Amino acid sequence: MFDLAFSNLHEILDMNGHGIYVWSVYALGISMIVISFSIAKKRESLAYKKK
Amino acid sequence: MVRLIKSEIFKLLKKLKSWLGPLLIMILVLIAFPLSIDISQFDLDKFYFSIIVVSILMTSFVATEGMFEEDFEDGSLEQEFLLEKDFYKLALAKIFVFVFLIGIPLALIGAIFSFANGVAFNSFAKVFLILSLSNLLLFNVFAFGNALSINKGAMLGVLSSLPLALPVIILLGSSIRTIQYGDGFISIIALMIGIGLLMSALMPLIISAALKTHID
Amino acid sequence: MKLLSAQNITHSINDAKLFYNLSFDINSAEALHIRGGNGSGKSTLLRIILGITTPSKGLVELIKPDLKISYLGHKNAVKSYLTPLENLELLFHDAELKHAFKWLDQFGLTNVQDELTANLSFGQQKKLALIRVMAQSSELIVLDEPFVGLDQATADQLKNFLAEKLSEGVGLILTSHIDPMIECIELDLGV
Amino acid sequence: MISAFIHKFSSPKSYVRLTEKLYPFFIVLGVSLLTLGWIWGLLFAPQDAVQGNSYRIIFLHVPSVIFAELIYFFMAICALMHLVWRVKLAAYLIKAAAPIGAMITFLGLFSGSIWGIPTWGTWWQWDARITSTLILFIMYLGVITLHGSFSNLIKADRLMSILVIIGVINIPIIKKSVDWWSTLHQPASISISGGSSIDPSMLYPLLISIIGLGFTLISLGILSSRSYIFTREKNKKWIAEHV
Repeated sequence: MFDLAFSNLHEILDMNGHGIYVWSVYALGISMIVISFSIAKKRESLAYKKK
Repeated sequence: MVRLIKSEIFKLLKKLKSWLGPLLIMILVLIAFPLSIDISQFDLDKFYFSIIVVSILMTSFVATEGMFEEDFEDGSLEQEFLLEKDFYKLALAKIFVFVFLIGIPLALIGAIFSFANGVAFNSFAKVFLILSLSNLLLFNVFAFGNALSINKGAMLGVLSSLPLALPVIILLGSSIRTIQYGDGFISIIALMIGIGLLMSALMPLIISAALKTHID
Repeated sequence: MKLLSAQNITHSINDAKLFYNLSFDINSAEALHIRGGNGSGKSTLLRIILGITTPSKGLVELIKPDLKISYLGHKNAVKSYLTPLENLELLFHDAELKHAFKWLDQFGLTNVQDELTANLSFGQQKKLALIRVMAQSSELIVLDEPFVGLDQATADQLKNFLAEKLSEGVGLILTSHIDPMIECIELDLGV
Repeated sequence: MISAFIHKFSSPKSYVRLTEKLYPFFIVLGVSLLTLGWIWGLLFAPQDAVQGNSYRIIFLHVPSVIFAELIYFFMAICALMHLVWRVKLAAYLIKAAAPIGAMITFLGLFSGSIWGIPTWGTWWQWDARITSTLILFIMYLGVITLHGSFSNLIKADRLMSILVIIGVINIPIIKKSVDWWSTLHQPASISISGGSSIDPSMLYPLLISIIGLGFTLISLGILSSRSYIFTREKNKKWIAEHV
């Protein structure tokens, strides 16, 4: 259950040819979450500044 | 109520653009479609219905655009509010008149065109009935969208009422299949009448709340 | 006789506070003149009195719940694609309609009664809109800047009409930056 | 009675005070659980027998789709509170939640359609679940556009609440009708091999990802609702004291 499913980095990235799909989805997901956090942070500091 | 219905009929008939416009668009689309494809390659009667369904969706949206906008812009809504204290009756009357004067003629046009494109003559009445009922549903839905967006343009109207219109379209599509394959017609008509009555009773309540918020 | 009373009305739109803690009563046969600069919230106050706008705080209490109010605001509530005659027929019936026709005549609109309202001048449209108030029998008349766009003769007619209604016991609320020349209670909203 | 109770616990002031305390815990919990779930799912969970490695998208897709709906239900509860008890905070929360909901719904759609490429050989399938998620996305856009269209914010709040309530009534109708429509001419949608009896080695990371994404989104919601509250209530006394 806790064994790595892949034996090397290349396999991790490639995932038997499915890597492009899997990694692009996660890349978009992570970046969307990060971007929305940074927008929210920016908005908050703006709101404080307006005071 | 009679007063409202009478005045809505009078006003709509005076506005030829709002009244005849949707009917003409419907005719135009239904004529344009066969001309835009290679008829020899397609079995037109198989999917001509779906063009009718989509045109019904579009024209009923066009027809209800500005349903409440005019009354909002010229101050009639406020006067109506002073008389009735809410807009339930106004919304009910407007939807009724629009369905009667635009929705049912649209359904008639749709039925005539479907008949002209290879649908058996004896299902003419069925098609007409189904299209009329679905127009009742669609006009309720788009009246709601229009009451929400009033003078804020079609984009907001589409975004707010399209999710409500899609189930109606699905219902319309499957009821048309029951005509084509010949079973379950009565039950689907009963379903549509039930939803239609429920919607006609409840939608004006919601529209009234939205309009009240607008003039606030 | 008291028609309605406003208690501690406070209203603000978004962040702009329009007025704070206004209280007043309106009695029959009494005129209330609401004054104030542009943007002081005169029209909004009228709409609060009418129950169209809900105030942020406070209460407008109608003594008689089914009080008959006639109102003319900034918007004329006439249909531009109908003729004046059709507009009136849409609004009134029987005795009231006769009354409305009488006013159409007095305002000198009979010669344009079959033209489209959209083609009428601003003043003519305003007159047409005023007929709504004049032909209705009501217990309270609410007018928002009724004299704007009216010529002297029509303004006088309106003043006479209002004075007559007041003597009949109708209540009146109006906003106007022109002196209405009627005996009024003043309510000043400031700038 | 009820109204007094609700108002006491739903003043923007006490909300800001409370969330300020909770926020650090939530964000740490959310990010670490999400990282754990995703690393576990991406690197340690075994390959799916049928779909191979492409199934690993599930650890992002399923949590997204779950929260796409949950956020809308949350908005609907807020809308009800706003319309019935005039709770201002509820409207602020809807306004803050709608873009987050739209984002996560988009993510759900995007991951689903990418997943479709190796699985179905096409990125878009008119499948019941995808179609209703697409409609949900349109509904989020509608809510956002509606609020943005009105300059009087009190009006915007109320109209938005009306739309959200109608929308939440519409969700089961959409699901039902889309299901009905798709069973007429579509095969069933994808499922993990074994269906509901998913192997623990895949289930645990999935559950952890769901909880992790939940806390992450709650923290995001807290952050953006707080700045929105500040802009809306900037003239109130308590804000001045707070800053």
